[in-house]
Amino acid sequence: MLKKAHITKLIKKEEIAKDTFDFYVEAPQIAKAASPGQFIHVKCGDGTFLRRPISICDTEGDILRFIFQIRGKGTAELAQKEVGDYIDILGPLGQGFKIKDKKAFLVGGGIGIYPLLMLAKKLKDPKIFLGFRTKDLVTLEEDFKKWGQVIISTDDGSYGRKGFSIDAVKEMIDECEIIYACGPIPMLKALKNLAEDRGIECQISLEQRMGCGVGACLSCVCKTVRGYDKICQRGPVFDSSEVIFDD
Amino acid sequence: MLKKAHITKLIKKEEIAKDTFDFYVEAPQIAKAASPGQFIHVKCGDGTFLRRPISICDTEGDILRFIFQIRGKGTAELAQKEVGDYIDILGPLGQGFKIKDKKAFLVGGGIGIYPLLMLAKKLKDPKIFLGFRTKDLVTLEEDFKKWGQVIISTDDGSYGRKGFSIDAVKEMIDECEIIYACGPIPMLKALKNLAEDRGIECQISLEQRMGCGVGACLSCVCKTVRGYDKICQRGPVFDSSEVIFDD
Amino acid sequence: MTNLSVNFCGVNFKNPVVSVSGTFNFGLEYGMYFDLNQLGGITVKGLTLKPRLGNPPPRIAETPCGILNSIGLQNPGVEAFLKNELPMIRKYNTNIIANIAGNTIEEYCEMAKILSESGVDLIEMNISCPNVKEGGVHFGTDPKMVAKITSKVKKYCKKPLIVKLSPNVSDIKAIAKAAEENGADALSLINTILGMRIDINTKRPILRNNVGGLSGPAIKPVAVRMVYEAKQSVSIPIIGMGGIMCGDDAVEFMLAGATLVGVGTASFINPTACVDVIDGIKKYMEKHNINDVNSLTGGVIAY
Amino acid sequence: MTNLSVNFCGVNFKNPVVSVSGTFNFGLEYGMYFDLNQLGGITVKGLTLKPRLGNPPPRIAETPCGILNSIGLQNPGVEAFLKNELPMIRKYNTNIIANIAGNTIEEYCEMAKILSESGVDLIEMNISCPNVKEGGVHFGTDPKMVAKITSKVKKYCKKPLIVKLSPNVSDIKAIAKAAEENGADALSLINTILGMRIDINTKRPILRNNVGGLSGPAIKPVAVRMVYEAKQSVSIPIIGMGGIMCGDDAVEFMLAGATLVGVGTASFINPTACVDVIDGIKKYMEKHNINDVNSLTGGVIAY
Ligand SMILES: Cc1cc2nc3c(=O)[nH]c(=O)nc-3n(C[C@H](O)[C@H](O)[C@H](O)COP(=O)(O)OP(=O)(O)OC[C@H]3O[C@@H](n4cnc5c(N)ncnc54)[C@H](O)[C@@H]3O)c2cc1C
Ligand SMILES: Cc1cc2nc3c(=O)[nH]c(=O)nc-3n(C[C@H](O)[C@H](O)[C@H](O)COP(=O)(O)OP(=O)(O)OC[C@H]3O[C@@H](n4cnc5c(N)ncnc54)[C@H](O)[C@@H]3O)c2cc1C
Ligand SMILES: Cc1cc2nc3c(=O)[nH]c(=O)nc-3n(C[C@H](O)[C@H](O)[C@H](O)COP(=O)(O)O)c2cc1C
Ligand SMILES: Cc1cc2nc3c(=O)[nH]c(=O)nc-3n(C[C@H](O)[C@H](O)[C@H](O)COP(=O)(O)O)c2cc1C
Ligand code: FES
Ligand code: FES
Repeated sequence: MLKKAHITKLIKKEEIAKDTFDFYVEAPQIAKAASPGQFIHVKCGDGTFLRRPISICDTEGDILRFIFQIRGKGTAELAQKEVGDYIDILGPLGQGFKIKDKKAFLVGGGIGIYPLLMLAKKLKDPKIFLGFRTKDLVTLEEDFKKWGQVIISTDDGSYGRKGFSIDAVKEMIDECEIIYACGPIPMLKALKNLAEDRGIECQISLEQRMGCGVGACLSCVCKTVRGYDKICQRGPVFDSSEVIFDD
Repeated sequence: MLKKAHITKLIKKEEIAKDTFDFYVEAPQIAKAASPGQFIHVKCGDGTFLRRPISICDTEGDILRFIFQIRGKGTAELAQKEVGDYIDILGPLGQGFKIKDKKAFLVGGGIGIYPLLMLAKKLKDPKIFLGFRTKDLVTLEEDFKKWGQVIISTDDGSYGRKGFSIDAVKEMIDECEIIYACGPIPMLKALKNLAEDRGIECQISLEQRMGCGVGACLSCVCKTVRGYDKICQRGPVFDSSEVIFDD
Repeated sequence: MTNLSVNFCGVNFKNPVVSVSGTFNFGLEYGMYFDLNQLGGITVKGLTLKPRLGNPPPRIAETPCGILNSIGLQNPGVEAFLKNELPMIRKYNTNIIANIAGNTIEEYCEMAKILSESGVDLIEMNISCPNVKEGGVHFGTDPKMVAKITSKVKKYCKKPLIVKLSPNVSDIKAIAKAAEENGADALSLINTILGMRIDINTKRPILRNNVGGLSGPAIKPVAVRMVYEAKQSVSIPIIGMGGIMCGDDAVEFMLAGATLVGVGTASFINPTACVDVIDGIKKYMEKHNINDVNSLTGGVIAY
Repeated sequence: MTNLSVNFCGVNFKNPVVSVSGTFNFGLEYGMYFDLNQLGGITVKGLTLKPRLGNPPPRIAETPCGILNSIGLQNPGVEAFLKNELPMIRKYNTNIIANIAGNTIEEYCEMAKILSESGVDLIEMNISCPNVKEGGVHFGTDPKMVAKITSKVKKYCKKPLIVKLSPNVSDIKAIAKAAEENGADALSLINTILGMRIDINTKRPILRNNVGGLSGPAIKPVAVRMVYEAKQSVSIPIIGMGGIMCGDDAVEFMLAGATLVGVGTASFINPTACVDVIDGIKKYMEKHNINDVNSLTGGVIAY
């Protein structure tokens, strides 16, 4: 069957932290096809030109859930949508996490925590490390707690542990057979190194500015052992051993 | 006091004929300053770039009324606005009709009838000639009837007289001391000629594509005895004797 | 009966709509969104003689009603294309236009030679890529250079040769003429206009390559004007492109002088843009009782 | 204390924002919407030696995120300007930039001479108007021509001479250099990019002049790139313009290399755009703890 852009209906909207919106849309086909780590490409409105990539956070029957922070014009426009409004969404897109039957660490930083929720649901008792800048930005704690042990860090120590998630991960690394991660580049770099040191598998989800979102334009590349790979098509999740972080 | 763009609130909206919308907005400053024949310059939404010129149809206290037909992208976007929405409006702009204490004929064709309503209110017993393409497009008949005798023509004879308003005008021209008109160019041309033949005054309201709407860009000119005059600033109402229709 | 088919350089196109180079990869991605058999043609991603890595990311930036890109011609090289990509897309009943870019005239000639022996239907010579250091755009901004490269490549090119022109020029008419007089069978225009965006918070250009090529609706008026001007000065047919989002846009290009129209950036927003453009042209023709799409070409009634 | 004042060719500007030529008439219209004393400067409508009627309407067309115009330099002529307009606007405490266009080099010289004796502060030579048949743009697309006209006009010009460049060129660097080497005190760029729109229902161009100049946000990335490139090749200061809608856009131009910024088309949508841009620059400086607006100029950290 041919894929298509879906006109979905916003049925629930919540501001779960300052400038952070939790959207539930009716999108049966996307919800059914989605797997953890995949993303959608969203037309935010008339005021922006390109679509915006957003991770799939969760699905429940016909409902697709995604969470985004206002970062610029597109996300600001999207945040204006009200319940009952329609949203044009392409997806699910990309390759998500490859689920292995191993003792899993989920590591998320900032907006990188959102794609991990659906993943947590599919794993057996994962340890979930969530990092935030500060207490006010802490979100989804309760959602994640249903699926595993949650260890929260804040950069300023205002909630949970003080410091970066990576420190907590390091302390418990002996219990880990596989890492699934999404977040800022320095975090992913550190995890990649850690995983390599310990010889464990590590899957990381990457971000890059996108055009088409479907692999047709070669805008969204990252450097891998193969050259420049398209994040929207080969990723967004890569095996950390493939990815080359250079500057 | 400095002029400014006004953020007005749509408080009543009605589709009075197919693709023809009657808008009432709360715009105290514009409503107070407006005189018949002036226009407003309206930001229709994010999907269009320039403002769109629309005639002031009427005012009542703080309320400004304007009526427009969907003709393209901008008017289509404007028609999407719902009661409670805000509309960015510049105005009142331009020079309206100069009201004279003479036996008046008001002649309007199509969307050209809208600026005549407020004028009709200010005149003593005007004869009002309204021309439409067909019955379905007939609007404002009741509104105008309050202020004078209304003679409606439709091109196809489906309502009122069959033919153009100009024919009705010609029949009664002996009763006329001044013509105020707005509508398609051929109609205005015919009225100009008629008025010149009879030696009576004739004020006509012109249209042209606009940029600024305030006289700064010289986009919206028409040919007059002085050269190219700015419709948005010297007009939209001109004495027909000044205007040169060439083609 | 409405006729949508077009004869372009002796090749039959079932309709005037082609995908442009670089926004459609080798076709298969958008092949998941619509049946590629519907297209007049597919222009594939720009090819170079050797595989090319392309520029480092970020490679794309949004601008008002448009985008900047600086892909830098990432591609597997002409041989890998013929081996891995062409067989896949050759299965579809549509014309394949190979798009080539070189560092030297010799490379262009070499590629034209190789592709002339292949299953592609037409060859589009890109002398207007703003995103590579050597070659690319500098071949396309001087009529003398255009004349030279066109006449040389023409010798090796056994398929219809389309020369793709750069909009970064003062006089598109002179460039178009130089291409025609030296053997171009057709022209395509426009490629992207060189642009730049700076992130005012980091003070860094958004594109890692500093500058990139502007495409999308923002450039449409420039593209329409250039197609119109080119049409005035040459008699070879033109593929018009630059910001086409819908059938009405395509009709505008055809009226300006295009025989075929190319859809590029639009696909990023609407993955079925190409077929929607075909439908839109059809609707326009029906509304205006036009039987033959060819009658649109150059139909503008200029003042 | 934030310093917004800028020394430009020896003239003090209270802030870096000027209105551009042709979108602000002679100032008084927008003077109804804000206090003109707030502006760094006002560039007046393009002047010619004799009064000019301009092109027949329609003269404007909307395009995606932009407009096309073909005003054709309607203006009362330089003498009427000096007599009727300048005294009115000279009352404001802001710099007046006269913008001139001629059919011949001699006309440019003559106007420079007349205006040098007048109360204007700077003279901007428009060699890039796309909307007039003779003169205008053809002076601005060939470096040799730019050199010639600049050196000649410079002889008669006793005020700072700003040369306004056309974007319809392949190599803005060469043009910028030609102007600098031949006596330009400053550059301004960009003028509009030539474009066209066709009404597909009537098959007629929307502009009575067939083609017109594209301005507004659509061209901003092209303008930023050209300011950046010009800045690399000359050391005279630059007025940057093309699609500036807000303070952030202005900052982007300054980072690219502009010393002053011009606001044009934006005023049509927002009549207080000029002062809103000043406010926006101030806000940006406060947010980023920047004390001197001059430190923005050329501040881009290119890769
Ligand atoms: C695979 C993927 C999944 C993502 N998932 C989420 C999510 O679940 N929640 C969330 O809040 N954010 C997510 N992001 C980031 C999100 O896409 C950006 O924050 C958003 O595109 C910013 O758009 P804007 O218009 O608000 O910002 P602007 O800066 O105005 O955007 C301008 C352009 O840059 C692009 N851009 C800017 N920042 C980013 C970025 N960080 N990544 C990619 N493109 C960017 C935009 O898409 C747009 O094309 C994801 C990004 C990717 C690539
Ligand atoms: C002084 C004045 C008063 C007007 N009063 C009314 C009114 O009361 N009711 C009403 O329905 N219409 C009125 N019009 C016409 C109205 O401005 C146009 O129908 C409208 O601008 C079309 O915009 P669009 O985006 O829908 O069409 P598009 O064709 O998509 O518009 C494209 C561009 O062309 C301009 N344009 C298109 N048609 C016209 C036109 N006829 N006149 C001026 N500009 C045009 C638009 O403003 C826009 O800039 C008036 C026009 C003027 C000049
Ligand atoms: C991401 C991207 C990549 C492109 N790559 C090429 C290319 O490889 N070869 C080429 O000739 N043109 C290339 N182009 C230019 C397009 O083929 C086309 O000329 C231009 O984008 C204008 O059309 P549009 O506005 O419909 O996209 C590219 C454009 C984009 C946006
Ligand atoms: C309606 C209009 C008239 C213009 N007239 C002139 C002119 O007389 N002289 C000139 O040098 N530039 C003229 N320009 C070009 C502008 O000064 C400016 O270079 C261009 O519009 C880009 O800036 P913007 O995008 O902010 O409008 C005109 C532009 C517009 C839109
Ligand atoms: S966004 Fe186009 S290839 Fe990834
Ligand atoms: S619209 Fe600008 S002068 Fe009339």
